Amino acid sequence: MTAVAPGSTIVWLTLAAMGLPFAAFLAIFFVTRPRLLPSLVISLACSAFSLAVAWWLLIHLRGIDAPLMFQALWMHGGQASIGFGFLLDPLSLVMLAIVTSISFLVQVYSLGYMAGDPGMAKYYSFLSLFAWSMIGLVVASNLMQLYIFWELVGLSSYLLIGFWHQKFSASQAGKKAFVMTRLGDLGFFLGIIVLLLNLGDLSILGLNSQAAAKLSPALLTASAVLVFCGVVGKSAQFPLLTWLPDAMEGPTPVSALLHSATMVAAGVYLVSRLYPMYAASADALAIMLAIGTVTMLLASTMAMVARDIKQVWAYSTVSQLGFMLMGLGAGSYFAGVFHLTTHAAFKALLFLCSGVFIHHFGTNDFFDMSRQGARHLRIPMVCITIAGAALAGVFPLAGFFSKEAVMGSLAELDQGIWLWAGLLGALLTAYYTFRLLFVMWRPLQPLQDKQSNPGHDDHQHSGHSSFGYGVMSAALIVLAGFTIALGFLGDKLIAFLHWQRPPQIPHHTWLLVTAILVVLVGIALAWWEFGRRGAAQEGFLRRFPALETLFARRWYLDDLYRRLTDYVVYGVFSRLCTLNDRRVVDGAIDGVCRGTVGAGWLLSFLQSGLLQYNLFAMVLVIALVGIYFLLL
Amino acid sequence: MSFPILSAIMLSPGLGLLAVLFLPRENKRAVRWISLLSAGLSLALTLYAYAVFDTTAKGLQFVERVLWVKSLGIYYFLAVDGISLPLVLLTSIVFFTGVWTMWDLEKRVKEFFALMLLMVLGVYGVFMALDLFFLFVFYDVSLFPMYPLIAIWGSTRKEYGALKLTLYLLAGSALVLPGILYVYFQSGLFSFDLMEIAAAGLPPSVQSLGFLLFLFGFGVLAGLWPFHTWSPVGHVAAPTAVSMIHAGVLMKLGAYGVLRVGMFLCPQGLVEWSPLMATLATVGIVYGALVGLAQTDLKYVIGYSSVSHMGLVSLGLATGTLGGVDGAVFQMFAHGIMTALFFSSVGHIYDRTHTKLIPELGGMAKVMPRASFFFILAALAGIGVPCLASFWAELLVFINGFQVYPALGTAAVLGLVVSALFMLRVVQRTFYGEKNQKYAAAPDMSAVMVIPRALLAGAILLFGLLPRLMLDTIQSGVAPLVELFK
Amino acid sequence: MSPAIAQYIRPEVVAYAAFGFTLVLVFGGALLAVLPKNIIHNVFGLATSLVGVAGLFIFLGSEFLAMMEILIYIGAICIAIVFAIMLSQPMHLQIPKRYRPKLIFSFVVATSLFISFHGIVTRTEWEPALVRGGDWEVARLGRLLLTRYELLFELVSLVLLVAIMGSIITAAALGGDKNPTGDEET
Amino acid sequence: MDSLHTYLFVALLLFCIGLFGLLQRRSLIGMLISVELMLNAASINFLAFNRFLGPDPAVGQIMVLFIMGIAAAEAAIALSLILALYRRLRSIDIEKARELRG
Amino acid sequence: MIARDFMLFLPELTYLVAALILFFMCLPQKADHKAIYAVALALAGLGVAGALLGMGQEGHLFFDAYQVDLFSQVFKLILAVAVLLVVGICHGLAGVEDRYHADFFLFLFTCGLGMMLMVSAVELMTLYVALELSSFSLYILVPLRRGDNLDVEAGVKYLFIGITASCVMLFGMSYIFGVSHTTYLAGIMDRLPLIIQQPAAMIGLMLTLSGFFFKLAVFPFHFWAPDVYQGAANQVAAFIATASKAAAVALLIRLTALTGGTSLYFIDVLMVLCVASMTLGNLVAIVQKGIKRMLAYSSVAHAGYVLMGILTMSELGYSAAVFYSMAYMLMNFAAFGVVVMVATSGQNLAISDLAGLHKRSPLLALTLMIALFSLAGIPPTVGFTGKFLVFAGAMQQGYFWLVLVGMINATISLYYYLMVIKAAYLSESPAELPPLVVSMPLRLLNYLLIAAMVYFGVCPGGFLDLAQAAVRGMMGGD
Repeated sequence: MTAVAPGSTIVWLTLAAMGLPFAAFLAIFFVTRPRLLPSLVISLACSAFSLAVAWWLLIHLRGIDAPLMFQALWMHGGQASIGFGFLLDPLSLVMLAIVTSISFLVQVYSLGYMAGDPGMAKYYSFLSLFAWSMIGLVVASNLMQLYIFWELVGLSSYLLIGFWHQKFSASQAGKKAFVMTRLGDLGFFLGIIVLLLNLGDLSILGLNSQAAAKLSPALLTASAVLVFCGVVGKSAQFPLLTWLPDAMEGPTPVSALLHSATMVAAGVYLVSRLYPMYAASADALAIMLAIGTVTMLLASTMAMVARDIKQVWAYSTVSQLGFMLMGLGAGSYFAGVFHLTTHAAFKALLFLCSGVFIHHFGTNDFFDMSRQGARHLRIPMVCITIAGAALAGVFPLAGFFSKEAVMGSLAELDQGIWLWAGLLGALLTAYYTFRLLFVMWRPLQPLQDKQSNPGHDDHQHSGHSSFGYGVMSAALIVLAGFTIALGFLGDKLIAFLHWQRPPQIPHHTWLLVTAILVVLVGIALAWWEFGRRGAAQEGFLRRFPALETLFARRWYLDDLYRRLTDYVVYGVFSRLCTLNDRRVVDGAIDGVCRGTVGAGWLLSFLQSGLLQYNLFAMVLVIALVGIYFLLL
Repeated sequence: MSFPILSAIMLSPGLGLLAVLFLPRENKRAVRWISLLSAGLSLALTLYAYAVFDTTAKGLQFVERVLWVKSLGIYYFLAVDGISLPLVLLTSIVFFTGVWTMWDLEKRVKEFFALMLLMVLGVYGVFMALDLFFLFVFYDVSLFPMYPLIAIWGSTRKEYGALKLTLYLLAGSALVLPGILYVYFQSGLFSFDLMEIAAAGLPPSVQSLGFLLFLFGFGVLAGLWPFHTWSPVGHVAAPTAVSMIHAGVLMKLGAYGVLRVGMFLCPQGLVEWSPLMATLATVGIVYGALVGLAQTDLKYVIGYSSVSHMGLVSLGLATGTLGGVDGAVFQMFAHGIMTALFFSSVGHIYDRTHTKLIPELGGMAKVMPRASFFFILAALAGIGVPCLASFWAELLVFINGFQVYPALGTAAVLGLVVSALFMLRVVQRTFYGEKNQKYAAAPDMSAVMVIPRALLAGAILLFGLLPRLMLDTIQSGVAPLVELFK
Repeated sequence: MSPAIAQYIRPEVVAYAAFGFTLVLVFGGALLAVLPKNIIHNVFGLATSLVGVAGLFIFLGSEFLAMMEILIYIGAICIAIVFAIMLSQPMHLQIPKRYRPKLIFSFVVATSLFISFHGIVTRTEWEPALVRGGDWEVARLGRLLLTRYELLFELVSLVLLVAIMGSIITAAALGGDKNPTGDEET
Repeated sequence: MDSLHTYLFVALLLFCIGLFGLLQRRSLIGMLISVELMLNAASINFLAFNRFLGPDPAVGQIMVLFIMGIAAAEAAIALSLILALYRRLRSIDIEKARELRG
Repeated sequence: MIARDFMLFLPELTYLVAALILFFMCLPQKADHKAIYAVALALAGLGVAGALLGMGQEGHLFFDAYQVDLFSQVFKLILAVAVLLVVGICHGLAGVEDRYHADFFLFLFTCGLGMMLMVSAVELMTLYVALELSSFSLYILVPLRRGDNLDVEAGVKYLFIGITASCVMLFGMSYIFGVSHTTYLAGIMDRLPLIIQQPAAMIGLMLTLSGFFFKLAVFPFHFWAPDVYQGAANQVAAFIATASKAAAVALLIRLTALTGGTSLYFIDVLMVLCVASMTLGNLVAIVQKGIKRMLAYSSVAHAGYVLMGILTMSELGYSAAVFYSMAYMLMNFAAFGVVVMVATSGQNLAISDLAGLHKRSPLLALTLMIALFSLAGIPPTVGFTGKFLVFAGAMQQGYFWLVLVGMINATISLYYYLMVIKAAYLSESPAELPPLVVSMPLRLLNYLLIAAMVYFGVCPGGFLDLAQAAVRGMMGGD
């Protein structure tokens, strides 16, 4: 598909939408940081502008039949020349709209949430930085640009997760997120290099149209898998999934923004972006499917035992990302993207609602919240229920339709096991979501004193203003609207994504019924254990302590990594290298020096003060010279 | 001949030196001002030269060539091309900021600035001279002031560090000088003019030995593994501005020497020895990062990160490809600025808290946000965050390294993760977390002292966002060079 | 003197005998100069050896030099040494013991030098000059000393002057006012 | 008696005897005596070459003459220094003079 | 004719007259030190003037026993400057017995005269006698020291090593006479190609060289150097370390040039001596405590470097050696000058005694630092350029390993020079010592030395051309 050069209006508007958040970051960080109000204004204005442009583009270009591409030379060195520009096609337009919307909403919401925090201006500057990198990632016209913004997203996430850096766990979590995604990016980067060296062109359109033809199948699979490594890192897939739950140390809006709707979705977005290339390699798709499935199941089990509300949503995010990848891996481009879209809406909503609770009650434990009377906060309570239901896949909410699309694609596969895994995942999702909802709605015993909250979120809860609450609620309501509405836009989306020529999507009525049944079973189980009057609010897993521990310890993945870093990286490699440096390398040098001085000391005894021994030496040398001349 | 701008750049620290020498030692203020002025003058001239440099023309520009010693064929031959000009710019920036950073120095001010001016004079000379004799002279001139500079004004184990550094580096130049003479006589031209020798070409066997001599001779200063151990020790011992110039500029002299003398004169030697060079470079990259993980002294960490980053430079050079050498040169620049920023931040912290041990610090981001910001920015540049200057350099090096040596390239990319791990670990332990109450009242940088750091940070950002500002220049110099390796 | 003996006293036999006697003087004297511990014996040995050398000079055709040898060496140097001994080594001082390794080592070194140089001397093909003059007159020596070797002549006198001045300063005056360590012990 | 080699041998032997004395005598005067022997060896050499090979009989003789002069000067300075040392150390044993070393 | 000969012999005559004048100044019982100093300084200045006037003169004197050419005149200039410099720092002469100041200067001048005669002499016996003249003067200068008992010991050791070396040399000369039938260098040079394969010729030449090895303190003829430097007065040590080295270099060049570089075995021996000297000198210098002893060992090492230039037997190598001896004279003198000026009462200095020098006299500390860096061969000083040239000479002949060893040695030497710099610049003196007062002329002298060391380091062209012309004349002239 050949690209079309966009008109100058679109170029300037898009570039402005891309650049303004960065300008906002610079302006706030370096100039207006000490003063809150201008900072907020700048940040929100830029964000709003990007939002407007994104939606205008989406609407304006809704009927395009060829991608619009603009590119300028950013850097060149050797055979690598890297462009900077944008590629507007249905996928990027949709994603742009999602990113700018969520980003804007989170900024609005944060007005309430972060009110009173001393670092609020800095926080907004980081949000702007994040928005910039995410927009750049979404519209990137080539893979290298995408990678660059991908890394910047990682950076902003590092900054935002560790925003309350005086808290050890927060800075630790930020570091962990950065390093683990970096590990994945390693593969991504190598993949890019392989592609660059073999194709000489990294433009996304070029990759999609030529990679399959120009690369040998093995090379194609290799590069696809390498690039997928980046996805594994950023979208927190197995085995690099453990950073995401820890990343909830950041402020809750950040969690909503980064770790549900946008940043982690970038991985899925990348796969969608290069979907034609992936589609050409069956092996790559199979790997994707397998990893997605494993991740989804693992994360679901983890979510079943979590008590921290954000942790639950974090696990569910991981699980849903796995689900999206399953859809993509099963061969359905649309399913993955659709689930990505709906998930963005309801997951953001879930986090933002949770944020209200956390903000209000100063705790992350939803049992605790419930006891403190969470259900009296009506708007968040309703919204969280809607979002939860959407997550669980309750008809007719957004999640239901997108999940259905994924299930449908799974059902098309030869092996049934993927579908069964998907259904199991749906069951578990319904169970843990409603476990949380039932607990929230039905407190076991109300608690009065607030002493028992062991200092989560130790920032000052001074901003219990009605303004803050109002702002937050507004954001929630908008998102709830999306959650309800998006599901019905599936047909529009499929047409748009496929350039108005949607493929025929097979419908399986039995699957529909089964899926609904599965969800109902999950909900019922959750009701039995948590929702019904007099329920002990203890999961059935309590009876299998081994399993419960396994899930709670995240399948010991974290321990594995910690041991790996502690014992292998630090304990063996680093230690050995350090010892080598001190003892062997440096030791050799010092040894040479000491040897030299020692030799000097020894030789100084030649000068014994005894004249005749010196004369010996003289005569001896003369004699030796004589012998040498004699022997010639 | 037009205005000899290169001589002017080089001699402005020389003038400063003379002026400082004749000032009474009590007049510290005048000494500082003169140093800063001469630094500023050279910076301004360099910026001008950079601006008027024609990136489309290949070859040397601003040539000044005078026969110096007829009987030996020594020329006073100054010129820059796309390779040396960025490094001259680097020197000017780091020098200027370094002088500014040391404004508060009170101990033996006159001698300090005199030595620093002398050292910088040498550095300029190395980057500009295209005559082997003068190149070597300037090379050593830039090295030996390190000894007093570290030994007098340094800190931790300063005498040991100074001695080790000086001896080690001059041992390196003990290989360079035979190499220069070897090449001089083997070429049969009786001229020390680098361009003439290169144009005439050397026999392959000569190139092989010559390249090895230059590689290890200059490589010591470039921190080539396993000849790197002087660098952390020296950096730890040195005072702030000296660390800045040393890690920021002087280590580049080594890499520049390998490039300008070794690779330029002995291209066949590079072709022959590049696997060795690439292997050592890669080991250095990973090894430096791994050792950096275990350090508890801030300056040690930076020292080892320098080893790692200079490994990247060597790897880029070893590829012998356009992109790789581009990347290597850019990395020299980027690393120079970055390390200077590192050391100037650490210097401030050390001045105020009198410790640079990571376990003793903590929460510094709250105590001194400005210093912390600069350190963190440098750390981010160090781990290759995009849109900061060193990213592009690393990118190019990795691409070309991977292309030429896939296994080594992969290992080098792995080093990137380790370096992220250790940089972030340092940032977390030092700047985040609970603050140590002992240093809670330590003052942050004053606004005046922010300026030099901001200059460095600005350079990192500027060239990170607009890499072509530098890469176009570099490429104009590298492109003719890599033709030799074909 | 009986004819039986007289028939052996042919000129060449006499010459050989005389040459042998000279060699005995030279080496006997040299060994006497080097080996005994008593310094007076050494001087005596030196004098003997020098007389032998003077004899060799006669064999080599230069009676003048033989005379100068006796005059300068025995007449001046040996006497000076005797004076020095009298000034410096009163008999009450103990003669130091020899140190055996040193003895052996010097013997080895001297012998190896001898062997190697002997080899060199025998290996070398000594060629006489193409044109050889035969003027052994002392008068020619005098002429040459004042013409070709004028500079040398002046120089040697300068050297002697310096040596004498130096000796005066060093021996006569030096150390007289200093506090010798030996005195502190006694 | 009439061969160059005899004289060269004699001279060399004398030189080596002198050398042996120089190396092993502890008494400075003994060493000086040995040096005189060595100088004489050189003289014999000069005169022998003069006798058997040289172009002009006068040259070798003049050499020997100058050697004698130098030897005299040398002896004078040496003896005076030995006496000076004796004043300081009350000994002319060279092994006693070993303040300077290292 | 007479006038021309007079001009040819001008520098030597100046010295002769100077010696005569000083001889008369020795005679009065009570002498005015200042007057003696002034006279000596003036005479030394005249000597330099004479040497300068003698530059460019060419000719033969004394029936060809004495040759005046550019080569000899360059060295005479170096010697005259060295004498002037040494006399320059003899102000006060605290290290020498009061009675003997005039004698001191007398012997200084006779020694200088001997050396000047030596560099022009082209006849073996003249050479020998001139060498003895300078040696005897030095044997007397060494024990002239005031104070401790080391001087006589040093003098005796110097003397005995010296006369051993001269005996050996004489013995060698006799062999040369035997094979070449002449004592004139020109005659020897004509005949040498025929006889160079004769072992006696080679050993004769080798033994003859050893006399100059002794002067230059090449291993194994160096043993006197540390003792004499330590035992002699500082000024005397400075003189021995500068002037006599230059003369020895001149003669070594002249004598090795005789072979025309035809005997490789000869070069082998020189190479071994060169490496041994460098290595031993540098290694032992590391462990020295006294600064003069350290400088003595460093002079052994420098003898090795000079030898490297000489053993190339090429024009470049020889001119490098000439340059090096000039350089060595300058930088070593600068170092000794500082020692003399710091040791105000003429005492021996330990390296640690320099502590706090940068406070007591920044100028002296600076001079010392530059001198030591120059000795270590760090650019842009003259020492570096000298080393560079010497190494270039060796490399031209393909002695790659020799150059490498030389550079490694230079690095080792840096270690102990840095130790001294450390003492002067870093260490604080234990007791608060008063600042050193350096008089204006001496300050000027220091500035001049610094300037000269840097000037000849950066712009070696002029002197190098001179040295090359001299060497070319010397090699091709005969």
